[in-house]
This record gives sequence, C-alpha cells and structure tokens, in this order.
Amino acid sequence: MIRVQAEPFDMGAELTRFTGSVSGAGAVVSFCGLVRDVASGDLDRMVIEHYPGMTEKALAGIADQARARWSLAGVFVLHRYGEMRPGELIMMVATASRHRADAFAAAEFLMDYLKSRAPFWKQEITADGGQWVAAKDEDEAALRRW
Amino acid sequence: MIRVQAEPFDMGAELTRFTGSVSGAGAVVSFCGLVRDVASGDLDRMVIEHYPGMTEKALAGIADQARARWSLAGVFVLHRYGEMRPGELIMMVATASRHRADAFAAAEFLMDYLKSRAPFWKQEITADGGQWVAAKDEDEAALRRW
Amino acid sequence: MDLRYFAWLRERIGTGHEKVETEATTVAELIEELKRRDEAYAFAFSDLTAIRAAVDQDLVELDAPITGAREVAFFPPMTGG
Amino acid sequence: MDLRYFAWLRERIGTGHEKVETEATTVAELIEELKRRDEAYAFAFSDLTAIRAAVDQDLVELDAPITGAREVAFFPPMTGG
Repeated sequence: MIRVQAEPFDMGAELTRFTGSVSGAGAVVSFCGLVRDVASGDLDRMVIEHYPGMTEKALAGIADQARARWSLAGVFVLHRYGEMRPGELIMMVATASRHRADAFAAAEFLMDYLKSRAPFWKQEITADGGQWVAAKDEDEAALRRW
Repeated sequence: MIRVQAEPFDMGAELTRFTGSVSGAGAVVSFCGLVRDVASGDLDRMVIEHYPGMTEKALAGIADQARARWSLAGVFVLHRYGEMRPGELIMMVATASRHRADAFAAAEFLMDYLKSRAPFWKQEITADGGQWVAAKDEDEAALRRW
Repeated sequence: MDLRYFAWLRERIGTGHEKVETEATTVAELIEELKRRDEAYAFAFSDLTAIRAAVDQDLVELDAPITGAREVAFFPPMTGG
Repeated sequence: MDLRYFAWLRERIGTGHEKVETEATTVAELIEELKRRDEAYAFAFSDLTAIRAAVDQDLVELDAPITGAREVAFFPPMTGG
C-alpha cells in the first residue's frame, strides 16, 4: 500500500494497522524518517516538493520490486509533502515477512530507492531563507548493493 | 531501555513513546516478532521460558554493545515470556539515530544477538503436546557478520 | 508536449509548467533546444550531471527518446526519504 | 552452589533448581560430576554440543572456571526473538 499526503500521520497507529492487515508474518520491520534540525540549529521548517502522479507511480514501482525480490506478507510506504517542522515525521515504510532477514532487507531496499529514485525534493528554511538539500553521493552508492 | 514482561504490549504505542523519548534522531527503525502458526497449522499456543535476572542482564549487555558500535540516539528492547497465541506479539526492538544506516544496522545486530544470546526458550504447544523449538544454524551464522 | 520543472530547476526557469512544440527526438536534444532560448534556461541546464529527467512520469537517461511523449519533466537529483 | 536448569534440560533432570556441594573447578568438571549421579543427568548431558552454561548469569564456554561462583545454569541453545 502506497500513500502520499501533506497531512501529519500517527506512526504508531500506522504500524498497528499495517501489522493487523498482513497474515502469516513472523517479522515486521518499520522505518520512520523525521525532520532533523540543521547544523546551525535554526531550522524553521522543511518544505518537500514532489511530482504528483509520478510520485505514486515511482513508489508503487519500488514496492513491486521489493515484493519481487523478497518473500513479503506486506509492504507499506507513506511519504508526506509540503511543510513540516523539526521533529515531525516525514515518511514511513513497513515490511512484513515470515522471517526477519526478508523484512529487514526489503525495508532497507525501499529506503535506498526512495531516497534517490522517488521524485521528492527537500528544502530547508532558516532565517537566511531556503536551501535545497543536496543529494548525497552515499545515497547513490547505497543503491549499488542491491 | 529494556523491558521483560509476560503481558501483551501495544507495538504502536511503544513505537510512538520511544520516538518521543529520543532527541536529534532522523531515523527510527523498529522490529516486531509475532507468533507464527506451525507448518501443520494447529498451533494452540507458544510458551516462552526465560532465566529471570540473566535475561535483563543479557539484554542490557546486547543493547550496550549496539550503543558502542553505532551512533544511536536511543535503543529499546522489549521481550515477553509465558504464554502467547498465534498472531500475538512476542518482542520488539527499536533504534534511533541521525542517519538510517546506523539505525538499521543496530536493529539487525540486536535481533541477531537476541535470537541466540538472550536466555529465552520457545516451546510450541499443539494437540500433540509441547515441542521445544530448535535453535537454527542460520541464527548462529548470522552472528558472524558482526 | 507538456514540460514540467521541479525544485531549483523550477526556480531558475521561473515556471513549473509550460507547453512546447519541439522536433527534438531525445531528452538531450530537447535540453539543447531549451538552452538556446535564453540565459535562464542556459543557466538552469548548465550542469547536466545535476539534471534528471522523466518521460511520461518514468525516470529515464538523458539519451532516452521523447517521440510521442505527452509529458517530459526535469529536476535535480531526488532527495526523498 | 545454586544450579539452575532450563527448557528440555530442566524437563530431563526433573527440577529447575537445586543446591549442590562440589569440588569441580570448571563447568565441564561439574557436568561430569552430575552425569555420574544417575541416568537422568547422564541423559540430559549426553550431547555437550547442545549444552550452554552461564556462571553467575553470564554466558560462558564449558571450560570456564566456577570457583567462587554462586550460581551455575545449564540450558539448550537459546531461541529468543
């Protein structure tokens, strides 16, 4: 299941709902990403731009790849766009499988692909104005392990 | 934080509480283990025996190792003992860090160690009686990657 | 053909959407055509290593064909998650 | 010295706890002493590759010393998680 939304979400409620929606799973892994403050400590907010239409298509494609590679009882991806404050949740993925290795690998794979292959762009807003977050070489490198 | 208890727990509430308890984290990973049915499909319940005193000491030691190896904003381990039905939660770990790689690695490390180095023993109860779950070679092998 | 721009590419070009008529057959040819328009486009597309493209909402390499495409999008490397 | 047994080791020996006086200086010596007691102990400890031990609640190898220990525990390989 894929969800793209501006609204905040309740990570605990989503984890409980996801786990209740799968059957036969012995392992459930979740990842949640939160807005961290910038190094200078004066982040007012993060603004995430996305590409409506392509976003859903890209996330569904990434989830399908995960399902093809590992034996999964379920996959969940939720990503927000718009404005969010330091400490707020940005996104979440969850995976369920019979054994833990599949759930862990699939969750890491989803995160690596989502970082560099889903059309989201982060901008950090401080008193000095807006600064687009640069893509990290290490995120691109992380894709090569799959 | 370490918790060992017989009572069921609310995975969503624990994830929300844990995330609220850490500061500066950009990544939170959780793992939950659930009772799966046996191959013959007639599991009545799982009974987990543990070694009171050593259990808490072993889990705290494993959590300390994780904190020493990775840069973590928080570590949470909860493990139940006693009786539980198919589909019920057995245990949970959660890790928080600035970057996702640390949180993922620490959560997998905690799980690998907890499987083979924390004093819990699972017994599956079916109509045929009780059967102690055998340790898996692959779980012992999983420790060697750390 | 609909063109879409995102993030700093959108800011540099000054719009997130425009319609163009083009005889370019690949993404790269379309970029060259756009760069010849004016300084803003030339600046936005000055470093092609920082440019990613999607044709009809699928991520593609810059040598990908665009013949028959409804929508081509340009943007910097993505920073999701 | 307090001895503790868990899981099928506890079942085979018939108790989870007992107190013993021993002159054994290592876990392995203690096991040999217990095996000489009767059939139940001999059966419980028949395959040492399936035996794990803790001294004062720390997991140890079977050649670990037990001199001065308050509590020694025996159990099968653990199956947590």
